[in-house]
Amino acid sequence: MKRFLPYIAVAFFASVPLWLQDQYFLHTLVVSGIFMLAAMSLNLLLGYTGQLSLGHVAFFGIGAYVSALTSLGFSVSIFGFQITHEPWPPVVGVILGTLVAGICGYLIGKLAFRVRGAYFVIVSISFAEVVRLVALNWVELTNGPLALPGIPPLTIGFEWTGYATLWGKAQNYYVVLVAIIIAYVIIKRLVYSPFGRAMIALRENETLAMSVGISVTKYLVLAAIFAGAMAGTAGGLYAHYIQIIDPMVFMFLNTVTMVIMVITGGKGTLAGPLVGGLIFGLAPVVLRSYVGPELQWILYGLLMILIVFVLPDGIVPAIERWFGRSSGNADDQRPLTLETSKAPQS
Amino acid sequence: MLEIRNLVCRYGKVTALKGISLTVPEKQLVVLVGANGAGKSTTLRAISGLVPAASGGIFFCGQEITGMSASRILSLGIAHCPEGRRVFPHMTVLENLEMGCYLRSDGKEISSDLDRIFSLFPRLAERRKQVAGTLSGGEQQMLAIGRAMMSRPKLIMFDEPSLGLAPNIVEQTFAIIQSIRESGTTVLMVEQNAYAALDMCNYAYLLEAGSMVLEGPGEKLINDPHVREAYLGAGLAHA
Amino acid sequence: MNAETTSRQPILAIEHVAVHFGGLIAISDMNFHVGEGELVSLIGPNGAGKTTAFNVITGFLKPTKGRVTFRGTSLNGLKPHEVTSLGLVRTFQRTSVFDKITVFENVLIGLHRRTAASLFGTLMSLPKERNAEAALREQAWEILKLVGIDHQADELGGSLPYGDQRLLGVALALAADPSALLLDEPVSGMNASETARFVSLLNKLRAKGKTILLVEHDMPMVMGVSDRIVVLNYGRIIANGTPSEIQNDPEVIQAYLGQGVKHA
Amino acid sequence: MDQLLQHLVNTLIMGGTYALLGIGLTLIFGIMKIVNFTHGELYAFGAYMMYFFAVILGMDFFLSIAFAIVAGMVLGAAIEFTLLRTKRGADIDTTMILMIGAWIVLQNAEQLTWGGIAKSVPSPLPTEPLVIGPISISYLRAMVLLIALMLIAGTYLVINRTKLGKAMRATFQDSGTAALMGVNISAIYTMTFALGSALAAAAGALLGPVFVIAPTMGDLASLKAFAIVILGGLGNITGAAIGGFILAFSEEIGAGYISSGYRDAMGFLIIIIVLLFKPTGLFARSERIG
Amino acid sequence: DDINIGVNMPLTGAFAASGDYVTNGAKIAVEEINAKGGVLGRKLNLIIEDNKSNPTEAAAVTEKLIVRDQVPVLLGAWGSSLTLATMPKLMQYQVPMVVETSGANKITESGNPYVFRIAATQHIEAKGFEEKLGLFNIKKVDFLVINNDWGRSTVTEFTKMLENKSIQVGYVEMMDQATQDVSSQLSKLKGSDSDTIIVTTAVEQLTLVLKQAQALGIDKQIITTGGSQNPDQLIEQAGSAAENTTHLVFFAPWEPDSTASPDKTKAFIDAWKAKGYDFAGLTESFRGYDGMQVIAAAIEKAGAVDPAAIQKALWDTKVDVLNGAVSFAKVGQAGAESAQSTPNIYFGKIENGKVHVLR
Ligand SMILES: Nc1ncnc2c1ncn2[C@@H]1O[C@H](COP(=O)(O)OP(=O)(O)OP(=O)(O)O)[C@@H](O)[C@H]1O
Ligand SMILES: Nc1ncnc2c1ncn2[C@@H]1O[C@H](COP(=O)(O)OP(=O)(O)OP(=O)(O)O)[C@@H](O)[C@H]1O
Ligand SMILES: [Mg+2]
Ligand SMILES: [Mg+2]
Repeated sequence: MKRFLPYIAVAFFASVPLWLQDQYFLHTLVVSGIFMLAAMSLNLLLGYTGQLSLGHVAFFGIGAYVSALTSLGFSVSIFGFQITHEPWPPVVGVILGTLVAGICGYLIGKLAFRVRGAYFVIVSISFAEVVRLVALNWVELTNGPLALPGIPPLTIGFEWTGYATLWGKAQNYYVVLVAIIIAYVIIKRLVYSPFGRAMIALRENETLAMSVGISVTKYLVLAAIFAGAMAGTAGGLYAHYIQIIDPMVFMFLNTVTMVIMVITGGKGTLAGPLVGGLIFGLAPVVLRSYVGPELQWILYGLLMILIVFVLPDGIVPAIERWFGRSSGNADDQRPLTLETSKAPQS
Repeated sequence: MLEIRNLVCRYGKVTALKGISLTVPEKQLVVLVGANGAGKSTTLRAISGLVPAASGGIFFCGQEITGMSASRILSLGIAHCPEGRRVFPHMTVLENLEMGCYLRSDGKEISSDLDRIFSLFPRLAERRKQVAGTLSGGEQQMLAIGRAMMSRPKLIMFDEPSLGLAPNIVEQTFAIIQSIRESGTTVLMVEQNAYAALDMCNYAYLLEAGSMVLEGPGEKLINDPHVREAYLGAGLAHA
Repeated sequence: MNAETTSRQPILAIEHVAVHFGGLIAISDMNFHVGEGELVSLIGPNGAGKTTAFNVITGFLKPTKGRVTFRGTSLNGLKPHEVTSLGLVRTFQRTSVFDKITVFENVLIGLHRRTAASLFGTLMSLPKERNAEAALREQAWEILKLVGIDHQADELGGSLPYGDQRLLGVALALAADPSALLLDEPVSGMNASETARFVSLLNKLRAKGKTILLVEHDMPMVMGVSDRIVVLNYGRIIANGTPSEIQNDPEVIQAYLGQGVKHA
Repeated sequence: MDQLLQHLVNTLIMGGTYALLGIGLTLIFGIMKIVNFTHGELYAFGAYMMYFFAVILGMDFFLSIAFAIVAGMVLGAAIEFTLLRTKRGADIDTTMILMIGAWIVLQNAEQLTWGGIAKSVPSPLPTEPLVIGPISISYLRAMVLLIALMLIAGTYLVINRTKLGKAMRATFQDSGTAALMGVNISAIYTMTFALGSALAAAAGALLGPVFVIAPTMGDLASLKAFAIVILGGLGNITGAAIGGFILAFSEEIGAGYISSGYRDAMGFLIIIIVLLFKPTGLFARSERIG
Repeated sequence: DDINIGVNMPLTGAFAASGDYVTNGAKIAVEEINAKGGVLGRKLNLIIEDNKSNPTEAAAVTEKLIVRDQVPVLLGAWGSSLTLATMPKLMQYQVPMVVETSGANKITESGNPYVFRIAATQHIEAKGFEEKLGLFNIKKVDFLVINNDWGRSTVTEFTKMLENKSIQVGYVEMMDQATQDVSSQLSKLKGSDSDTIIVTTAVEQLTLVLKQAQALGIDKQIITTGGSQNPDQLIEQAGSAAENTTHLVFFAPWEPDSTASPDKTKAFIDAWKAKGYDFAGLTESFRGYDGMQVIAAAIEKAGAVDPAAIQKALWDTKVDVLNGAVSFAKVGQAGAESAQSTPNIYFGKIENGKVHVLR
């Protein structure tokens, strides 16, 4: 049963645009999906390497800006050199956004992982703030607070096939769905491999991990590259879907949204950010139809508190435990483990 | 002075103590021995209120202390020197010792007790201002012992006091524990150095897999063939 | 003080190492060798600098002076994981296992050095990577059996009793495929019988040709297993010789052994 | 030169403010290890309470400050009691999420109660500044600096010189062992959180009259407070105070001589640079391995 | 059945206060219109959504209003980045929006024929200022502005205008939206040799600027722009620090007789007061009122509740509102022009704790 769950979920979500009439709801799903993608990438850092990155929105924003600027074109002068870029297709933008965000992940990983714990939390916040302030003040490139409007929607195709523009919600929905599936598979293969084990080891006990030969920088940086790149993809998709970005994409609340999705869903689990993402992506929509503005927020906050109170490890581990118990091999002491020994019969 | 009746303790699903009973008479030195994981530390933790009892009762000087908070129990006169040092890593040696007499307010006597500890462990005196977390393993153990002594308890419990101490310091520590008992304090001790411990105690208990399997005066256990084989290493040749 | 009493090829050389913490001198001048396949014990009073020496050798601390070489390579400036990858692996004095992970996974993590997976292969889930993974599990299982905690494979590391956690610590180190093993008080917290079982594990390792540097306060054990003993006091080496030489060295007795050496 | 002098005076005044924000958080974030996103809200709460007592109830200005601080302490204790008490020993991100939730709830509750329109509290001190040659200092801000320094010194003494302070530090280093020493752990948790909250509320009560009071005023305050605590090293009271002055100085000079657009970036850049060279803050403590 | 009209406003977050004012203004307009029998014989009904001061939400809210609530026309979205974020949706669903506050040039320059702006751009403000330059005695100006589209385009447009008039421009200082302490910027301005400081930011920050300028002993002419400064709130909150400052506004409730339509102004102020709202909110709330009046007139003219018809009718709508006469002119990209009306501009000066309108 459990083995088929992902396939059932994919089949279900693939069918949604076929029967869902409400376009606004579909829009919400697309935006939530983009944030889920970002949350999955954050989970790699937060859940698997144990690094609490509160500046994750920086990668998201960088991906969004790079992608937008690639497809819009720009002209800046740096130290007297005029650099002009002609617009490229949006898909190239998303790919470049992913790459650049990945490279930023590498650089930040190299620099920021000199510090740990609470110190890392602050360095990551500071990093995002600095990036935001650059986006705000480098008006020539980013248009600063005046925003970059008119970002073209994604197009698919090649020069010789002609391009199909993804105006519709359903098309964007499938793009996001595919991106999530790819990210899921990448993360799954990564964390169930020796690479992922090394990351988990660093999370659990860094000194001990080093003593068995695990390089701290190598694996933290590896995680940061993947996390940065995936967040960059999410940012790129966001830019082309919303079609406008301004430095407010870097706002702290966006990071907080991702963190909420990861932790309530269950950090360090594959499905956690998806479940958390679905809940906290849709919660505002549901709340909006029933209560006034401030109360919406208050209920949103209370919902978070409630989930953490009732299910301290997050929703997914709780469900797993519940499944485990009902099938008779319960063990509520180990939400964090990857696998059991399955001893070879020798 | 201390009495445990049918104590059961659990960690989640693991039952660490399966209904043990034990008595520590006043001014005596009682030793608890047993293999790894037998539940010795759990017994001490239950007495000092760090783990709750699932059932059974703990009585101190005739009063039931089951379910009381750790600070209440300490204030009744039970001190616990925990397993594995557990010093406050970011506080200095002196501050750690001062934490030991947190509930006391007799300033003068405190400073004479401090002097006594520093003379017992000159190594600590040298390092009075050093942050405890940077002490060596053995130095931390000395500090933990000294700290437990600072509360001037009626009953003091040591969990593996010789852990990580140099042989000469082990000797000295056992001598100190003897002298603590001689000065009228009751002692309950868990110790892996079973031979030495059984040798110096008044009475001993053997705990195996959460149940008491044997009790009696020290010599009785030393001479018990099962104890000799399983705990004293006799019959298993050193290489 | 005795001259080097080993005829074996020295593979680990500690050369005039000094470590200062601010004004505090933890090691003033330390100079000794460990030969291939040899079991050398490093003993000394509490705070003499033994753990500090381990920290220097394994790259956790930079020496203030001097250097350490392993098989001719200088270890100065290497990071801990780089030292490990040369085959020099340590255990910790304070219990150190991955608490929230099963014993089996602990060892899998320890096997990190022996994995051959490539990032690309992993992401593509190639057969080579999958086979490598199966082989690792086999090895993990062997190590657990060797150390004797295989029956606890599915327990969480942190819920093992103290003594077994120390064994798991050794299993982790062994998983890293050491040619030289540095053990920091491996039998502390074990009773005499458990110690004896540990000694037989040590002997198995020696039979496999592993070089061992041991720090331990359990004198009967140290005297029983060591080829040679180095004694440290206040950061200086005060004796270096065979167990019987050390046992009768008055300075060592005075500073460290005390009178009751002949327990048990 | 005159401008530089004025900048230095500003640094002093602003630094006191920042230090005050920082020390409250250094207790909760630095010592309790709780990423306390409600810190800014308690700051805002202190300011609103100041408004409530001084303007709505018309109480004496200085008495209102005291009442606002007490109100902050009560709210802090309430938060600890309801949200954190059962989550002791939970890992840092679990409590963080609770604090984020509380932050969102409190901020919007504030807006619901007081409306989005900013409030201001008149001060009884002269509004005309004290002018000494080329520099001007507002009386109100000089008073804030003075009280801030007193609170910092007081907190320092409590934490480092009293039995209570020792018990606090011990509790958060190893609560089980602290219990063995006879410390009432529950009381210490609540007290520490309440004390940190009271200091945040104090900052709000003092700065409310200096600035204006709005529901979102806490957000930037939170962020800066975190930065200050980290600059000074976790749990280090003097460090937090000095961190506050360093942050103020870098912002002041950054805005005055580099570009005001990057004023807030200066502070964050300083943090990144400091942490890259001293990964555990300016006033690090030593750790050992093995 | 009622005619639904979408309102997309920041009701929580950083701009909540202003969003609330505008929304309340719109509500008063709707009550008034409905009391007179509504539009096309049907009552107007506002569907108000909170965009949380967040562009992503602003886009989502637009989607919701158009797709789920099927509103034929919208009012919104206060801030420029919020409005910009909603514009692709307008384009996609071809629904018009009346823009009541946002001033960024981009909004009308990006080729979106669904935006109808009754708010002044900074260019319009600068021109209004130019006409009244005679009221001031200015030789050199420094700027202190909020670091966003609004502040930055104010600097650009005003600098252009001032330099044309041979007035020098000195320092340009920025402050972040959430910044509470601006002493460092002010210290710099204190030392400059200019005689006037032009300040552009929201009222909360303006209060801070004035108080801190006073604390630093700055004694220059201070003129604020932007039109939503609520001089009354400044008097209340900044006290003596607000004395002798001048404010460029689009509505002058202090002297109804000096406004474009005194009767309407008085009626609106009465309705506002009757609801117990803050007098200070008037300089913002009139925008909501005016916006709704424009929308109602357009629906009336269109004769149908249909986005295309309303869009078409908006172009020909001419209506007198609180600010003056609204009529839309084509601006921006040829072939896809946006609509811009030119509002009136007033200067209010604070003297002895009272605002009076400069003439
Ligand atoms: N925190 C815990 N969570 C779960 N199980 C625990 C915990 N602490 C101890 N146990 C289990 O309880 C049992 C008794 O442990 P205890 O620490 O009391 O043993 P011990 O006799 O002191 O052993 P040692 O000699 O190793 O110190 C063991 O099986 C152990 O695995
Ligand atoms: N990080 C540090 N900062 C300051 N002093 C330190 C630090 N690490 C170790 N020391 C000091 O250096 C000395 C040597 O410590 P070390 O841990 O090497 O001793 P050891 O020989 O292993 O002792 P033990 O047998 O008790 O474990 C001790 O006195 C200790 O206090
Ligand atoms: Mg034990
Ligand atoms: Mg040691």
